[in-house]
Amino acid sequence: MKRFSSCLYKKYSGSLCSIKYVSTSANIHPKTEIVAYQNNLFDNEQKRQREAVGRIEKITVKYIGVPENVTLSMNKGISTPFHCAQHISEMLVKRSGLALIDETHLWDMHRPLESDCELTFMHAQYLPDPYHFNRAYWRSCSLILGAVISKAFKTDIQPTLHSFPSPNVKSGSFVYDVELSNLPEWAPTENELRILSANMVKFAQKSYKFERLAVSEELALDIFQENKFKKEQVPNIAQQSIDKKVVLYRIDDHIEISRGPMIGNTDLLGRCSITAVHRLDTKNGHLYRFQGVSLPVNIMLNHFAYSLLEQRAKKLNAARWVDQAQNDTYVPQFSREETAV
Amino acid sequence: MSTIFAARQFSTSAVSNHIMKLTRLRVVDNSTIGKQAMAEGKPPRCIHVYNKKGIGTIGDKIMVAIKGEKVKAIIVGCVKEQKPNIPRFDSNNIVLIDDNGTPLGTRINVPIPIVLRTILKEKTFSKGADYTKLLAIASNYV
Amino acid sequence: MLLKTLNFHRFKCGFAPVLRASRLFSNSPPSDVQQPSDESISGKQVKPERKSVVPSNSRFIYPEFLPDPKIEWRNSLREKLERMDMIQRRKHIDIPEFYVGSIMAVSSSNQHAPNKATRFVGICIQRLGCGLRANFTLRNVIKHVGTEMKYQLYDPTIQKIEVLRLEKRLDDELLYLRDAPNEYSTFDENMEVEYLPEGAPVPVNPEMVKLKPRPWRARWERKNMKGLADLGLEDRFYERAEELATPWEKYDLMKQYRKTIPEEEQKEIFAEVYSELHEVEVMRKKLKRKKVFIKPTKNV
Amino acid sequence: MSKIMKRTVFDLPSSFRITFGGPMVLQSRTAHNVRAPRIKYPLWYLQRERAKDDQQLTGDNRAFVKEAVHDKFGMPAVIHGISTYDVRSPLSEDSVECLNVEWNPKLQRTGLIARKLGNYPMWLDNGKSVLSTLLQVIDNHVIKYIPPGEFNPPRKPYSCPNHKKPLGCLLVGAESADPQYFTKQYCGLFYREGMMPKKYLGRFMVSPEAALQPGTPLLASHFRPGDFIDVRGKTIDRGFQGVMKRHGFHGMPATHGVTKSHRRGGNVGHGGEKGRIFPGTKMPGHMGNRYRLHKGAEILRINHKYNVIWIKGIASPGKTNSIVYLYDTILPLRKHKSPPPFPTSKVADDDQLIDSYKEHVYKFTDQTITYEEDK
Amino acid sequence: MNQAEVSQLVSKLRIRINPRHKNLKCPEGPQGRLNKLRKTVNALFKYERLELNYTLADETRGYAERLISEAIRHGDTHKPTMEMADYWIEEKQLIHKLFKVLVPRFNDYQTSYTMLYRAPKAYPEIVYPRSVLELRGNPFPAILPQRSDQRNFIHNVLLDEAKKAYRAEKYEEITKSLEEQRDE
Repeated sequence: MKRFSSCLYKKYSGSLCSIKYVSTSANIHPKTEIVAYQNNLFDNEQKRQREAVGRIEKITVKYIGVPENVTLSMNKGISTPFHCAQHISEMLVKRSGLALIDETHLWDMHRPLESDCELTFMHAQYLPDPYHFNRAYWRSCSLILGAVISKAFKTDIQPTLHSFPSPNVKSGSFVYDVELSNLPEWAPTENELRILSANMVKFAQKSYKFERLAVSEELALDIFQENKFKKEQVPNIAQQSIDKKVVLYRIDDHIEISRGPMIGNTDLLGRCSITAVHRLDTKNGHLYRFQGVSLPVNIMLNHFAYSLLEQRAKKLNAARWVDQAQNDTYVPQFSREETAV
Repeated sequence: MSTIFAARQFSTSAVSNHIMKLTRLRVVDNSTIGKQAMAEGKPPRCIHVYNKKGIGTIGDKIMVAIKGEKVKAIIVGCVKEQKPNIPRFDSNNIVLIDDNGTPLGTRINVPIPIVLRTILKEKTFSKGADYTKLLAIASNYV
Repeated sequence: MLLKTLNFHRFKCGFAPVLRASRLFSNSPPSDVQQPSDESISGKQVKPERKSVVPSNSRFIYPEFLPDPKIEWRNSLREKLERMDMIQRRKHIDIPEFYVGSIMAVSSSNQHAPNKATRFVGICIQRLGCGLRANFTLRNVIKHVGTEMKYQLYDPTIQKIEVLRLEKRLDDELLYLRDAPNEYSTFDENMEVEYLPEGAPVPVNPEMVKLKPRPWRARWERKNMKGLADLGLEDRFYERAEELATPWEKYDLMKQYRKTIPEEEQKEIFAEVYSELHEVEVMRKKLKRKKVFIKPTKNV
Repeated sequence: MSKIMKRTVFDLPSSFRITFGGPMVLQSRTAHNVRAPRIKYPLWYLQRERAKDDQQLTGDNRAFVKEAVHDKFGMPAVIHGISTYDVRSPLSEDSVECLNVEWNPKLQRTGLIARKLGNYPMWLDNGKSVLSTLLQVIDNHVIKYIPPGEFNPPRKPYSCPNHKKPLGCLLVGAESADPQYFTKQYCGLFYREGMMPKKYLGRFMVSPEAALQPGTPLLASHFRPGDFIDVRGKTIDRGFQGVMKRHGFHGMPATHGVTKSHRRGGNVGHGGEKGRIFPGTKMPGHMGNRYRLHKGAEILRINHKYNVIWIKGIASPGKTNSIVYLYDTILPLRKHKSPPPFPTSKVADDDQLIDSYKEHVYKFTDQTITYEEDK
Repeated sequence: MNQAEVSQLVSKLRIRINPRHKNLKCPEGPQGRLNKLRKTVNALFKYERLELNYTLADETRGYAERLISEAIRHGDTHKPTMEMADYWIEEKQLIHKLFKVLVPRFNDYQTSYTMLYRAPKAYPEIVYPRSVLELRGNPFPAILPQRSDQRNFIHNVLLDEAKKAYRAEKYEEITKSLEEQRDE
């Protein structure tokens, strides 16, 4: 397909790791091919689902809030809250990260609407309480971190993404657990962390959409056939979800399993720093826990206060890891989590 | 009092606080020419100030036109604002002198600033005019 | 709608700016303000803690302790240092309570005088300036010539300031005495001190001054002076005065405010200096009593 | 908005790109009425002010950040009459790389940063009144020393007679302040030396022998009463002014047929061959807001408790409460006659010495002045 | 100006005072300026919240504050104050509001009596900076978002937690040092 044929994949200048781990062999790494294959599957499924909508039906979407209350007539199964925002105001397009449907369901910005509804948009300064936005933001940060990690290392070091725990802003840091092959004991230097932070910001500034897709278990297994951890997780997730589906998210070409919801676009990520990488010993072997702290783009904080946050984010985030109970990526508790208030 | 009114009869220029050319002045010694001029209601006018500013103050030598004559005089009191500890008077007072600094009169009837003692002593040179004689005829210092 | 939708920036209001201003201007903590000169001035002297009750008329008695209200020129540290210097000077010379209209005698050392000291008696016609620059002008008629002398209140050459007759006049400035007949400002040089009974209010002399005919040094009909008798001018003068009058100025609240020191600041200032001033006054009274007591023995 | 601006600037083709602070060619005959060159900041100068946006912090959190600041640097305190911070780890003067060099007149000492407090009169012992200006040395600390070899300013002192002397650069800061109000890069300048950010920075050229360890406090006792100093400050900004105010021209008569040119300067040039306006002609223009030097001001009195210096005269440039820089004078006849505190004064331990006066200045603690009678 | 006027005593205003008054471009001179300000002061007491040009609002603010502080200081039995109120307030029923409503409202205030906000301006139309002037304690909804609402913003949540951790660490250190002391 298109994605296979064209060489879309960028070289990341900030390659990590000290010279010790650099391999001299000029093997063509299969990573790019895997990514292309995954994306191909994702594209096909997306196309299939879009075609499955069939005849276009109209739904009415009521929007309440600034700059004015609007009633829109949208397409069922195609139009997303993002499209609604585009109809209303540029300000909403820029700042909204999450939609709230009928004041109960949290909805991704790029997830098609399915029936008549009332719509409000959440953002970082949403009143009375931006709790759900914060959670979605934290989750998205973990996802972006995963995307960055998967590309940040030199070719002979294969990061295998494990998972990230349920987002907890109060823990002070967002987290991603990764297994790094050929790197048994790695303690990143300050500069390496800085490169990772810079990569996060660079990645976010490219304004990638968070695309959501619910797929069947088989397809999910197909997509993650190279990832031993995900392969294990997929059946669990599928079993626990209501309609036996697995929810996937894609930013750029990085695909990830997550229950969601996520924010709409990566450009909402403002200041960001990766503060620490801790080594964990689990039953699945050695994992590295990448930790960082970040603020949305329109939250301003002076550098001194931010440095306090950074210091706190350096401490090991005690969120459960693989041994303990279950993980966010495969806990599809839709009911309570996804409804607001 | 009456002299001032008389002066107004022929000149209506405003009272000047500065002592400069054409300022009307008051002779306060008992020299005949001075007494006469004041009594006639024709007070002297300053026609030159012997300093670089052209505006006279206490202790400065000026030339006055009095009764058709040119006479030199020393300013012994000014109307304009003065520094602290230096008196200010209601009239611009002068004492007529000759070229040697000897006063034409023999008595000064009004109070004279004490600073004048130092100023005139400083201005006196051994071979030039001796202004200190003026201090001897003063009756009252302020 | 406009108000609701867009973000407002809060600025220059409320308590924060007050705090900021105080931080800017006061370079010392409040405790330091209360007893500023304890260590600095009296050194090792230990004073009994006195709860200072500052009388409300301090601002009339010691107007020079209030700083210049011009905002650009204010600096709390300079004002404080100035006040400390003023109190130091007041410890060596008795500066009594006086007002414009009081008759005073000032003795000062004068290097030009034969006996190196002079004395001048006169009526106070003007009191100006704040801090160490404070000055006052005395006027008297000596040998039929009006004579005025300006003195700086804190000039170290001043030996003694006596108030011969403590009284106020109807106006805050008596500059019109320059245009009045000499009788109004003639005072005897050997005048005796007139004592007021203890605790009596300062009397106001309601004397109305009748000016000489024009020309004057100022257009007194425009100055709205209370102590001037009928000026006896033609109507056109009063008409012009009315044209030029600014009756709205008394309603200009901010103009008034910018000319005054607010009560809170005044309290702070007088609380700082009052204990010192009071001490000086008590000491002086003691000395006076001693003098009174000693004098007869000397004569004997 | 600013984002867009930035982009537009940087997306311009290189030929159109705006250059910031490039060298400007100036032709001048007289230095004083040439427009000040565009500011090109020295290397150590970093953007200081943070954007003043609403951070939407709750009161609790604001208090917490403040607490963290105080824990890191020390509590706010009043030291020498200046509200500053009781800095935790001030480098004591023991750690100064004191070379123990004897002072000699060729050595150049550091200067101080002061605030102009205003003026009031002082009296001399002979009863003469002089006006004095009060300058408060505000919480000065040495921030950085750049040795002569490394010091390479962007603008070379082309006309400076000393430019061949190997002088080092001493960076001095004044008035500690909360780091929350400054940019991170600016604070980094101070963190490196373990200090709190300062509100004001000054650069002083010093002989290598007079170099000081970063963290050394500088006090008013750096100078002594009777010394002469130069005071550099920014003059009061008076805006665009005519020649009468700006250059003291006399203007033209009010009457005698003069119309519409009572306050004008009159002729500005010649005819014929010289039919042009000479450069440097005094004309209307912007007045004030320039750095000017008041040379050779005499110190009358120093208050060590509040670090205040009284200098004679009221000619120091700047408004009340403005910042001025103090140097040892460059006037050859008024330089130090005896060795001054070198490289700077020690922090005095005894609090007894509050005021020190120059000779023949009236002390307010003294008795009334009297004169001896002539004999 | 070299000395303070002592003939009258005023209360300190809790706002920033400009060193000099601002000109309001009045052809009628200072009197016209006061007339202009009278209108806005009157309107402020009437409506309690106004949208004005910044210069005018800043000037009005001082006069309104002064009037209220005078009213609080002297009460309604003081004749000069009443005269002043009579001059500044054109609609006479508002004088009652000043003494009966505003004075009790502001009696115990430790802050300024008015608030001044910088208002947004619609870009092409209005050149002059706009602002909103209001009396404190007015019945309208607050202009600025409440601080209490902001405590759930992400940085406040993070700082709250950082604070707890920071304090815990601090106490731990203190107890440790205390124990060490005891051991010694």
